[in-house]
Amino acid sequence: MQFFPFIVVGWILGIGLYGIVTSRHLIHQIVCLIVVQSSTYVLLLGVGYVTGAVAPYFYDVPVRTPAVDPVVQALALTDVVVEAAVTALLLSFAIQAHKRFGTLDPQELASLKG
Amino acid sequence: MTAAVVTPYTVPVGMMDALQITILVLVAAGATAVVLVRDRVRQVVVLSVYGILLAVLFLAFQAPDVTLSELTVGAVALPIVLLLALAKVRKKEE
Amino acid sequence: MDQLFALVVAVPLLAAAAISAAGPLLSGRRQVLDATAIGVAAAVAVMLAVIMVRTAGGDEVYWFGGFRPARGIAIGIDFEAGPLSSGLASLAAVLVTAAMTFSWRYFEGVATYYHALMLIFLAGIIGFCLTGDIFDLFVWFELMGVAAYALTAYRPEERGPIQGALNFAITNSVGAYLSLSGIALIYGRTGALNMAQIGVFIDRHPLDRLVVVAFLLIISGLLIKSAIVPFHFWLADAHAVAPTPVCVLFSGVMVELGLYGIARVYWSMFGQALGHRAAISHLFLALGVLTAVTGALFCFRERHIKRLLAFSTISHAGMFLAGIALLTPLGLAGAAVYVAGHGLVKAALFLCTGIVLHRLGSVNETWLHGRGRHLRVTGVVFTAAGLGLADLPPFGTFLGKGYIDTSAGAHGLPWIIAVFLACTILAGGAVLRVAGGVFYGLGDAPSEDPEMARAAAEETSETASGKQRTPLTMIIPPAVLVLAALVIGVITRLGPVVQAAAIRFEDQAGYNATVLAGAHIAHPVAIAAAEPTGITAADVLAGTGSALGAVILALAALYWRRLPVLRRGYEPGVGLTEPLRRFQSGVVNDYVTWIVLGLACLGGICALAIGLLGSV
Amino acid sequence: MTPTQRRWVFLAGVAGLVAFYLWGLLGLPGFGNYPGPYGFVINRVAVAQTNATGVVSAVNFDYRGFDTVGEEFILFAAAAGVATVLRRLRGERERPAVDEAADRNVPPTSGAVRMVALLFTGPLVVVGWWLASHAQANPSGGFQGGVILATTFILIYLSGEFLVFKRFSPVDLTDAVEAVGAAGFAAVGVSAVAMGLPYLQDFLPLGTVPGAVSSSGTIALISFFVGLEVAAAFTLIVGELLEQTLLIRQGDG
Repeated sequence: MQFFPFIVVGWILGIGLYGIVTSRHLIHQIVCLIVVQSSTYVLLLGVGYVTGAVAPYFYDVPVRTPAVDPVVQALALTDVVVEAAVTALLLSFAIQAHKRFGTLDPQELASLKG
Repeated sequence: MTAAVVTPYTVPVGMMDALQITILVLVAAGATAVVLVRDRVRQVVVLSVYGILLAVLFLAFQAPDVTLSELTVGAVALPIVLLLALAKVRKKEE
Repeated sequence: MDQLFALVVAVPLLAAAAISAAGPLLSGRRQVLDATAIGVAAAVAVMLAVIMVRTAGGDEVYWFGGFRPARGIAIGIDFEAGPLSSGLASLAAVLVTAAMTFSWRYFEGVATYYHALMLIFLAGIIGFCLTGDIFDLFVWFELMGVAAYALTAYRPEERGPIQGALNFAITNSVGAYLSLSGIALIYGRTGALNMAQIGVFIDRHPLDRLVVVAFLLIISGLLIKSAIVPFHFWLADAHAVAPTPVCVLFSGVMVELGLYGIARVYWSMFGQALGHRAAISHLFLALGVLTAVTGALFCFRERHIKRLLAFSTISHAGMFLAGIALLTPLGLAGAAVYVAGHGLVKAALFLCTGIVLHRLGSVNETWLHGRGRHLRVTGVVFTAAGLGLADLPPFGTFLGKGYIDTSAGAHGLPWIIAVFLACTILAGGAVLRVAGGVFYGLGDAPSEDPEMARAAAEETSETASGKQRTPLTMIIPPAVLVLAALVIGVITRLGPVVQAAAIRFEDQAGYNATVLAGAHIAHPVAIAAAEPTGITAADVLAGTGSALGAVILALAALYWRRLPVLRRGYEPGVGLTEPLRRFQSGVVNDYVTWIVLGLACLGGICALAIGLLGSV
Repeated sequence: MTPTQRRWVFLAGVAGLVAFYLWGLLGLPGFGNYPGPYGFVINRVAVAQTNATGVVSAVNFDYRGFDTVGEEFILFAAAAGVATVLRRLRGERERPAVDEAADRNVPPTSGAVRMVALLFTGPLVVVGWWLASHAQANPSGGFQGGVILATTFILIYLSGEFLVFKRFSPVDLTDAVEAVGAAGFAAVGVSAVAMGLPYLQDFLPLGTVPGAVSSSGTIALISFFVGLEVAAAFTLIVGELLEQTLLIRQGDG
């Protein structure tokens, strides 16, 4: 059972990739990319977890209290920003693609590209 | 650095409370739902729910900072941006 | 002096922010904007060159925030600069300077964002080259990526750029997230993000599956970025459509950065743990050869000049990877020199193509046949750069390729020399065919490929006016770059110096001591014996032969239909790539499928090769 | 490839890739057994060294502050990219939205929705501001605060005041704020350089009360700049998309 979170990570990655590959709509595909990325948050926070430890805030608990790893949390925060940035940029591409091609199906996009 | 890093807090292996397992199952199901829902607007709603599930999971992982980010970004900001994009491209479809 | 390390990243970033903030004020003053961007890029290039020279005698480390490591544990982020890493960053800054100079008169109506994005792209490259922290590597990798995606779609009024940018962004993002998974994996084992610290940890423990999986995942994003077959499909789509000055950076350094990243990750983290196994070396050699051959075949077949150059980049990326995968100092030194020489001539080729597009409004080789006769200077520069691409002595490319060949030959792989010679002749021949046809009107126009013609027709002029003459700011940068490629080749002391730098780069123990203990390593330990760097008559013969072969192939392609014996309507190159063309479908779903399948195969091979399956 | 072929090739590939991935994942120490040392060392020393009781913020804005510089510029580059890609092109003109599906019945935004939305903006600004400036103590920081500030923009849209808002928040201004936010962070680092300290070294005096705004040196300052940057970047992105949805029409349509 102690590997269950990591198995979930593998599942999220696989299903997200499945979505990207089978998608017939760019915005759907972008959402699937978000799912792929979400597997990295779960993995990051999963590897830094310490059973029975508190969150890494020492406002009202003594510094020696066992706490989970703060570094992976900082990395996950960075990761969330990257997600927001990449998604916004991809959506702007999708909007332009819809204007130029009149469709958002990757298959049709490729054949219409010229 | 010593050869094997000595963990300052030795904890028993395999202790995972039921809450974490439940939420992990829900997250896995949520990810699957996000991918399999093919209706665009409905998918964004599911994505928002998935964002909330992830936020709860992060809380269970003792990461309140990431929870807050995931709530603001994953459950609110991204769905709104996605809905705006969908509104823009909706017209010519069907 | 140490503050240079912080300034090389901070200065372009601050300049980008300043340009963006002052955008409304600068809207009518393009010159101020251009001069600022060029000045910043040039200043950064000089700073990096200073770092390069300074670190020739020993790598230097810089800790951000002053958090030095204690007892082998790093709590901050460091920059670790050696001659190879700062040299590559310096090359990038030089190319940005050239590209910005070129766009002075090229883009007329650009908004401030173009300059800001170029400078951010440069900062991302520099951070990526110098960082000693694996997560920091990912951050700069992403910054580079986001700026590159945005620059690819710089002309959103056309179909190609949007589609190319989408394929580029989706494939590379998937790769980046896989890399991040690998970073998380290795962090879960070692509790460290500093590359030296991770390297020390995994070297002290028996090699196991987690290390192998983490290695492959971390380099997967880099393999995609460096367009190694079968992860290369996005590249031609993106390079063919990005604005020409941006292509200079994509082909000149971005692809090479992916390979640098692989080398960095290998030599500072995984090398000793993986034991420098022959199996790993052979796996990557095979990938390199496959990439070189595929790229060369596609290159020769192409009629869209920018796509043709993009495929030549893929072919060269394969050769660079092979040089690195030899795991010898001379192989790595050869790859480094080759990257520099190739970056300079490829940039010149793209800039000349930009001039052709500017003056004649097309990049279709067939249509352009004979129409570029009046572009004399451009023709000379393009041809010279084409000869450089075909490894004519004494271009830097000749030197670099020669070192890779020497090292491969000395390590029992002489067939690689022959294969690479063929690849160089094919790619160089394709470029010289363009030169001969477009600028000198030699022979017949190559036959039109209907699909390619459509793609090339789509490429409209990126510029609005001023097509009567070529501005000096457009022709000087490529001419200077070609000259620089020549200069690299004639510096006599270059070979030993670069090989010494390569030995330093491959000395993992030295790297660890430099980073974690602040040691100054004057005499790094070579992983394999240094090899002679002198140029023999045979080398010169081989280089001249490859250039001559390329010229003959180009002439043959142009005059083929006039040869009495073979007048059968057969065209060289046709049919060679037909089975492969179906893979280059332009559908991003396909590309991701190949990435997944390719990684699965690589993973399987790695697991078997390291012989771990039995010990699970 | 046809979709069917692609699906089969992919399924073969993904089975291998995920199997390989899980094979590696099972080499981890097991959930809940993070071995350290990085996080544990930071947990021990952070409060004493930085006076911040929220260690994640200390990592983000101090120990690994250089990462955050890159992260801010990723957002900056994305916002610049969105603005570039969605800039008004030839042949497009601005026109308020006219619903093209004539038969759709869209109820006007009710007064109640407007009221609620507008009522929320005030508290949200306060919350966002507080989060952005209290990074050192609590689970908060510039990023979350910035996003919440940007959310107020969306609420104003919900209340139907977008056109009004657009008049008050010209893109140039948002742009400038974003640039100041991004540059501010990088500049805090350079200030340290100017004083002869390593880039991003905390050069402000630490206070005596752990967790207070004025006590954690540059952490609060950087967090503030990050909040500014993030709020402006998100506003810019949402604003561009809103403009696309509501105003830009192709051709003479």
